[in-house]
Amino acid sequence: EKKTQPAPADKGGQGGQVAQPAAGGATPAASDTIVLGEVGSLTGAQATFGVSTRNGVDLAIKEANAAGGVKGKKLKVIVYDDQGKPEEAAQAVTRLITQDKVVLILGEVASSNSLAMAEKAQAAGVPMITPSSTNPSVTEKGEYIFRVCFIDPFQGFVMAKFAREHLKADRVAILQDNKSAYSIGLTDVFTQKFAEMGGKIVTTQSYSQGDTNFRAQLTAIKKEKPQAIYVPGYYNDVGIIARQAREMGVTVPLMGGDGWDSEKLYELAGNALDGSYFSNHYSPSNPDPKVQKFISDYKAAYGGVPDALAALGYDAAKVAIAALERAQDTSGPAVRDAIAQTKDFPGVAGNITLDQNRNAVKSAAILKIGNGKTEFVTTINP
Amino acid sequence: MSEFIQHLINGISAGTIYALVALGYTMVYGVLKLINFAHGDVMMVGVYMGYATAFGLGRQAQSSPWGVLLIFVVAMGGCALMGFLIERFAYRPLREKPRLTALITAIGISFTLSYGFQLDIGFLPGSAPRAFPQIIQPSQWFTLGDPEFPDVVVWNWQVISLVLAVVLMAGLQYLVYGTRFGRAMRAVSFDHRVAALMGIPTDRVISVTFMIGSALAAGAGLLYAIKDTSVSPLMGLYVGLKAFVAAVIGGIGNVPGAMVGGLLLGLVEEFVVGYAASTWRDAVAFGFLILVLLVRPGGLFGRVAAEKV
Amino acid sequence: MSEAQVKVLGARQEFAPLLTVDGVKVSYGAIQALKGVTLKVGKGEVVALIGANGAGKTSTLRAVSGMLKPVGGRISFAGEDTTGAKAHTLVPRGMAHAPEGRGIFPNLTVLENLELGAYLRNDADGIAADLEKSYGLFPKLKERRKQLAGTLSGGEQQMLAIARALLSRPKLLLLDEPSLGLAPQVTETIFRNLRDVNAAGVSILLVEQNAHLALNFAHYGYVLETGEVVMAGPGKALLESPEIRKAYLGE
Amino acid sequence: MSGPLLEAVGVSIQFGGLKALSDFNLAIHKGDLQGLIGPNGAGKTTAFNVLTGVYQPTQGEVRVSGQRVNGRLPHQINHLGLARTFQNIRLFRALTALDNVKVACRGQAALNEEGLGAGAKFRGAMRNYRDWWRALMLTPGFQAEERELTRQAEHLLEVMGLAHRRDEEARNLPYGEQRRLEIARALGTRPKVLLLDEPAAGMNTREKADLMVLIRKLRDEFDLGILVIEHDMKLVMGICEQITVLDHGETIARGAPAEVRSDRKVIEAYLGDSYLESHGGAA
Amino acid sequence: MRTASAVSGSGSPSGVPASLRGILPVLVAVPALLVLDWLLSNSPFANYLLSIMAVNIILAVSLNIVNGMTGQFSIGHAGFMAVGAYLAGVTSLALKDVALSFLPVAVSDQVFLVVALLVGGISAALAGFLVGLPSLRLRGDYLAIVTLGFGEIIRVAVTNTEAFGRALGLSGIPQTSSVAMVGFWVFLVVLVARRIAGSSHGRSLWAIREDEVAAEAMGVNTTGYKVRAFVISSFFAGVAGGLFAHFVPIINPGSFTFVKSMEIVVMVVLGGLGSTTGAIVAAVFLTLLPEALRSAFSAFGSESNLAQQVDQIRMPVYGLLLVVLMLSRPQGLFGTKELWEVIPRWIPRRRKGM
Ligand SMILES: Nc1ncnc2c1ncn2[C@@H]1O[C@H](COP(=O)(O)OP(=O)(O)OP(=O)(O)O)[C@@H](O)[C@H]1O
Ligand SMILES: Nc1ncnc2c1ncn2[C@@H]1O[C@H](COP(=O)(O)OP(=O)(O)OP(=O)(O)O)[C@@H](O)[C@H]1O
Ligand SMILES: CC(C)C[C@H](N)C(=O)O
Ligand SMILES: [Mg+2]
Ligand SMILES: [Mg+2]
Repeated sequence: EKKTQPAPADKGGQGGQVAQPAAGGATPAASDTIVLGEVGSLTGAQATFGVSTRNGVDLAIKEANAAGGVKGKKLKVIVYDDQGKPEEAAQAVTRLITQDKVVLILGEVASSNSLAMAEKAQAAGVPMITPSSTNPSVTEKGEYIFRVCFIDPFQGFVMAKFAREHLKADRVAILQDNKSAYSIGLTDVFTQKFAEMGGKIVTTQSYSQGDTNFRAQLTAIKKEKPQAIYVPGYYNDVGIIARQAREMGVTVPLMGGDGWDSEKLYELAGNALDGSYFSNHYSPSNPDPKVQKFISDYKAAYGGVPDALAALGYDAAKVAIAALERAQDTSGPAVRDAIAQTKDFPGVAGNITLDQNRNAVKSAAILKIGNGKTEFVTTINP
Repeated sequence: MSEFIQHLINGISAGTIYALVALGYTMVYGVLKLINFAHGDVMMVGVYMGYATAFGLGRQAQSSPWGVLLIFVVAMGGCALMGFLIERFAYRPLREKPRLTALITAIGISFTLSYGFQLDIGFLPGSAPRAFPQIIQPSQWFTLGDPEFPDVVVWNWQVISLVLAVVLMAGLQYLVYGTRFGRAMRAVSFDHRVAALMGIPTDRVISVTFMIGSALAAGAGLLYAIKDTSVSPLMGLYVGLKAFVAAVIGGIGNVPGAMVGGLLLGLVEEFVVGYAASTWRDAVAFGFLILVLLVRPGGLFGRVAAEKV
Repeated sequence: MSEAQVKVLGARQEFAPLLTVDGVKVSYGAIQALKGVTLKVGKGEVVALIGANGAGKTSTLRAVSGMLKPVGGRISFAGEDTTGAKAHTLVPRGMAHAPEGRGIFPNLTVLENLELGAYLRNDADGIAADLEKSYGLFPKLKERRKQLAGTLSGGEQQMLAIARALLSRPKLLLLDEPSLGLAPQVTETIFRNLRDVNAAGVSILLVEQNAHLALNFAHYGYVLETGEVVMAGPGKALLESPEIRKAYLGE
Repeated sequence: MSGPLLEAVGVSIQFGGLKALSDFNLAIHKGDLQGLIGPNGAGKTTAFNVLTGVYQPTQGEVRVSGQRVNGRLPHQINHLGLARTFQNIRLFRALTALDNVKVACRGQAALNEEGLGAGAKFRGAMRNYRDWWRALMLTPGFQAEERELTRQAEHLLEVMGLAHRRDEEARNLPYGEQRRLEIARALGTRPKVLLLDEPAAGMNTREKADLMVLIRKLRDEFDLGILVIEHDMKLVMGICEQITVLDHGETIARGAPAEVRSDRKVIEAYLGDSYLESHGGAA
Repeated sequence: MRTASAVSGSGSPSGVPASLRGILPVLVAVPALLVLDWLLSNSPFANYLLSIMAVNIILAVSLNIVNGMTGQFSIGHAGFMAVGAYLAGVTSLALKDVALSFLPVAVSDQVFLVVALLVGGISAALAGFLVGLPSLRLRGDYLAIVTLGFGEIIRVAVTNTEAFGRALGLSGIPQTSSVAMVGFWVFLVVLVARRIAGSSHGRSLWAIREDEVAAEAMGVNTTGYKVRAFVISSFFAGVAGGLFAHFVPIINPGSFTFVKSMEIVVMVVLGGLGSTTGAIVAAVFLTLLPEALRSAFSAFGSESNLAQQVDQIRMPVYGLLLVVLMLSRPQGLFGTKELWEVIPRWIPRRRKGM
C-alpha cells in the first residue's frame, strides 16, 4: 500500500516553523552578531578543499565586517571539521543548528558530505549554501539548499564538447577516482555525452584517491593509444598521475574538471601537465579587477593563489551576506527567500543567478595549463 | 607483449617499496610481537624530514651524491631517534602488559602523527601533498622499442630501489640469523625475561631493533617518495597497511618473507589493474592475502609456532 | 627481623662468601611473596632451598638473579651490591639461572638455545669444548640438537635448560626444580653431573621439591615457609630433623 | 566385565622422521588404575595426545566406549567419556577455580544426547540452539540448571580439597593446587576414563603421598578407569595395578609393578641400575 | 573474572521470582527509553549524539564478544557494520512508500525500521559466518589481518555496486531511527552479552580465550563457539550499521574503512577486554571526546586565524590522549571486570542478573 507522503514543500514548511524560534530566539550574544556556520573537511584526505573554502569564506566575512557588518551587526562564522565523513558532517551541522543557532550554513565541498548536511538543514529549515558541490542531487534535497556553482552534468558535457570540437579527439581514455562520487559522476556524463557526439571511450580505468602509483592504469591506457585522457579527479592525485604518465611515455593531453584547481597541482605535476586542459569555475588570469583584487587580498591574508574552492567559498559567503542584508529578519524562511532572489550577483567565479532548482546557472571556463600557470581558452555556456 | 613487460616492471617496482617498508614492520614484529601501526606514519615523518633537508640544500646540492646521502642520513637518523623515543615512552611501559594495549598506543601515535602533520601551524606541513624533489635525476636505464617514445622503460631509480631492497634484505637476514645480535633479537622475541638471564641487555636490543626498523622505514619512504614524486601526511596510512599485508603474506617476522610478500603484492595489484578490473584492486589484494593464509596459515615463509601439548 | 625466628640445626661448613641475601622482600602487586629472606651461599657451596608450594622459593631465586626487583633488603654477589640490578648485568659477573618453567626458546633449535647460554662469551674454542661437555652430560641433546626446542619432551627441555645455564660458565648456578618431570634415571644423572659441576668450583643454589634428594646433595639447606626462612642447617641435619621428615618427606 | 572403555590398537604416530609412538596397544576398563612410564621423550604424552584426539595417529585405531574415534575432535572424544590433565598445567588462568570446573561441567540433557552418529549430532545442535535461547531468556529451567552446575562444580572442588579457593583466579593458586584443580576440571566432564599426565610433578614428598590416596579415592568414588603418567616411582608403583613402559615409542614392558620393576629392559632404559639399590627396598 | 558465576550464583538474592527475571529488564527498559525519547524530542543535537554514541556502544559491546570474551582478535568490524547499513538501507528504500494501513504512520515506520534492521543484522551475521568459518584455522595476528582484509573487501564490493550508490553512497533512507530505537538495541546487545557471560556459553568462550587446547579437551566445541561468537557479534554490528543508516542522512563507503574498525577496537581495549560495561563506558567516552574537545577549543572564539584552525587540533590531541590513557590504565578501564565489580558499592549486587 502506498503511503501518503507529505509533499516536500509541506515538510520544509514545518521545518521552517520549528527553526524559527531557533533562529529568532536570540541568545544574548546574538543581539549584536549574526552567527553563520560552516562545515568543511579540515582534516582527512580532502583537507585542502576545506581549508581553501574556509579561507575564502573567512576573507568575505572579514571584508563585510570591515564594511560595518550586516544591518549594523557583526558577522561571525563557526567552522567545524567533518574529517571528510558524512556522518561527522551531519553531526556538525546539527550542532551548528541546535547548539550554535546559526542562521545559515556554508559548505561542504564534497557532494557526499553536502548531501548529509542538506538533509539536516532542510529538515530544520536553515538555509544552506554549498560553494562547490556539483552533484545534482544536493540541491534536490529541498528549497533551503542552494549552490553557487554549476552542476556535474554540465561540466561533463563541457569537457566532452571541448574534446570533440576543440581537440578533435575520437578516442579518449578515462581514469577515474573510484572513491569519489564527483569523479564517477563526471565519468558517467562524459562517457555518455562523448559517445553521443560520436567519440569513443577506449578504456575506463580506476584508482582510489590517496593512491600514488598509477603506472598500472597508465600502462593499460597507453596500450589503447587514446588521443586524450579524461582524468576527472582531485588535483593531489592528478599531479602525480600526470608525472607518471609522462614518465611512461604517454604524451597526449589530459583533461579534467574543477577538482584540478589548486596551486599545488603545478607544484606536484611539474611541467608534466603542460598542454592539458580542465574545466573550471573561474580563471585566476581573468583580468576583471574584482577578481584580481580578490586574488591579491587572498594572497596577502593566506599566501598563495586562491583556487576555485577559495573563490567559490568567497562567493558563497558573499551571496549569503547579500541575502542577509536583503532579508527582513534572520529567520529561516526569510533568509531562504532572500537567497532565492539572487540574480546576476557579481561573484569572482562568475555571475551568479540561481534558477528555480537553486542551482547557479553559470558558464564554465576551459583552462589550459602551461608553465605552471593556467591560460584561459574558452568559455562554454550552458 | 611490451605491455606485459611494462606491467611486470611496474609490479616489481611497486612491490620493492612494499617490501622495503615491510622489512621494518616484520623486524619490529619479530622482536616485540607488536603490530606497529605507527610504522607507516614514522615513514611519513621520515619523508618530510628528507623533504625539509632537500629544501634546505636547494636545487643544486640536493641531487649531488653528498646531498642525497645527507638527505638519507637525516631522514633515517631522525626516524631512528623517533623510533627510539616512541618505543621508550609509548611501548616499553606496556611491555609486561597484554599485547593489545601497545597496539592501542601504536594507533594513538599513528593518529597523532598523521593528523598532526595535517596542521599548518609552525613547522608542520599542512594537509596538502607536496611534490618531492627529484633528488635522483631520473634517467632511462633500459628501453625497449623506439628510443624516442619507448614501449618499455626501466628507470635508474627503479633499479636502485630494487638493488637496495635486496641488499637490505640480505643484510637484515644476516643480522637476524648470522650475528650474535640477531640471536639476541630472536631470544628476546620469544621471552625477554629469560633472554635477560642469558646476559642479553633486552631493553637495548629492543631499542636498537626499533631504531633499525624506523630508519628502514625512512629509507623506504624516501625511495617511495622518489618513485611516486610526492609526500603527504596520509601516505603512511596506505603504505603502512599494504606493507603490513605484504609482511603477513610472507610470514610476519620473516625477513625474506617480507621481501617476497612485498613483490608478490606489488605484482598482484599491478596485474589486477592491468588485466582485470582496476576498481577491484584492493579487494583482490586482500583476497590474495586471505587465500595465502588459508593455504599456509603462517604465511608463505612463516611457520606457525610449534605448540607442544 | 626473621633472623630471630630461624631455627638453626647444627654448624655450617666454612666457605668464602659469594652470595648474601639479607632481609629481601618481594611483592607481586598486593601479594607479598617474600617477607624478608636472609640466606648465604659460599664459594663452592651447594645450598638447597626447600619449602611447600608457594613458599617463595622461586621468588627468592628471581630476586637473586635480577628478574625481580626486591622492595626491601639487600643482595650482594661476588663482593658487589647487586640489589635491584638488572638480570643481564649479573650474568657477566657469574650468575646463571635455570628458571622455573625452564624458559627454553621454543622456536630456536636446541643448538641455538645452547649458544644463547654462551651469549656473552667470545671464546669460540671454549664454547665448542663446553658444548661437547654438555652433550657428554646430556647425550639426548646431541641427538636432537637440530630440533626445535619447543617440540622436545618435558625432560629433554629440562636438560636443555640446565645445560644452557652451564654454558655461561657461572660462579653461581641457580636451579629451580631441576628434577621436575625427569625420569628417575635422568634425575640421577643430572645430580651426578651437578656434583661434578660443583666439584669444578661452581656454587649452586638449588630449589627442589624432592627434599630427600636436595638435602642429600646440598652442603647446607634453608626451609622457606610463606615467604620467610624458618629453619636452616647442614643438609644431613635437616634430613634428620623430625619436623622436616614430617612436613616434607611425608613420614 | 564389559568391553574396555578406552582402547588403542596398533597406534603409531610420526613427526617428520621421528616415530614418537609405534604399535601402541592399550585397554582400560572400568576401575582400572594403570601407569604409563618411560624415559623422557619416550612418547608418553604423545600417547595421551593421540588418545584424546589432539594428534591424529598415522596408523592404528583408538576406541572410546567402543566407538572408533580416529579423526574425531578432542571435544567429541571428551564427550564420549575421556578426560585428561596436562603435563604443563593448562588451566584457564584468568578464570576462578569454580569457573574452571564449570567450563567442564555440562547439564544432564547434554550428557544424555552424546554420541557420534548423525542423529546425535543433529540432536546436539538442536539442543545447543535451545540452550542459547534459554540462556538469553534466562528461563527458570536455565537458572535451575546453572545452579545445578554450580553445585556440581563446588562438589568437585570439595573433593579435591579446593573449596576454600572457589573464587580465586587459577593463576594465583600455588602449583600443587593448580594440579589438583586440573583434576577437578577433568572430572567436571564426567569422564569414564581419566588420563593424568605427571600429576605429582612439583609436589613435595608429603603432597605426593596425599595425592596417592586421592587418586585411589577418585577411582572408587567416580567409578573411573585411570591412566597415570608419572616419573615418581613410589607413586606409580604404589598405586598402579598394571604398568606399561615405553621407550623410543615402543612398548618395552607391561605388567604388575613388581614384574616391571625387575624387568631388565626397563631397568636399562629407564630406572637405572641404582634404582634397585636405593628404591627397591622402599617400594 | 568473577562474572561467570555471578548470574548463576546460588539462588536469587534480588527476591525477583525466577520466572520474572528473564523478562524484567525489558519491562523496565522499554518504558524508560520511551520516556527518554520523549524528553529529548526537542533537541536534535542530543538525539544525534546519543544515536552515534549508541551505535558505537553496540559496535563495541558486540566486538567485545569476539575480541574480549573469546579472545579472537578481529579488526574488521566496520565491514559487518557496512553490510548491515547498506542492506538495511536498501530495504528501507524499497519499502519507503509502503505503509501498513491498519497502523498509524509512525508505528508502521517503526515496524519497517525493525524489518530493515533485521535484514541488515542477518545479512551481517551471514557475512560473519562466512568470515568466521575459514578464518578459524588462523590464530592471533593472522586472524586479525584476515578480518581486516574481509572488511576491506566488503568496502570495495560496496564501492563497486551500482545499487549501493557506489562512492556517493545511499541517501534518502527514511530517517526513522529514534533515541528509543537505538536505545533499545543497546539494551538488547548488552542484555545478550551479559546473559551469554552468565551462562555456560560465556564460560566456554572464556575458556577458548584462556587456552584453546585445554578448552577443546574439556569438551568445548571451540570451532563451533568461535563461529557463533562471530555470528552474534556481526549480527549486532549489522544492526548498528542499519541504525546508523537510519539517522545519518547518507551512508557511503568512506564511513566504513579500517580506521573505523580500529576505533571500535580501541573502545574495546580501552574499556578492558571482556568487560561489557567497560566497552560501554569507553564507547561513550570516545564518542564524546572529540565533541568535548571541539567545545573546549571553540571557547577560544573564532576571531583569529589560529582559532579557526583549532578544530583541526582535536584529532592529534585525540591520538595523544589514547596513548596517555593506555599508559595510565594498561589493563583498560575495568580490566576484565564489570563496572560493579570495580566499584562495588555503586550498584547493588542484584543488577548482575540483568
Ligand atoms: N607472577 C605472580 N603474580 C602474582 N603472584 C605470584 C606470582 N608469582 C608468584 N606469586 C605468588 O607468590 C608466592 C610465592 O610464589 P613462588 O613462586 O615464589 O613460590 P615457590 O616456593 O616457588 O612455589 P612452587 O613450589 O609452587 O614453585 C605464592 O603465593 C604465589 O602465588
Ligand atoms: N608436535 C611435535 N612435533 C615434533 N616432535 C614432537 C612433537 N610432540 C612430541 N614430539 C617428540 O616426540 C617425542 C615424545 O615426546 P613426549 O612428549 O610424548 O615424551 P614423554 O614420554 O611425555 O616425555 P616426558 O616424560 O619428558 O614428558 C619427543 O622426542 C618429542 O620431541
Ligand atoms: C572539490 C570539488 C571537485 C568537489 C566536487 N565538485 C564535488 O561535488 O564533490
Ligand atoms: Mg617455584
Ligand atoms: Mg610428557
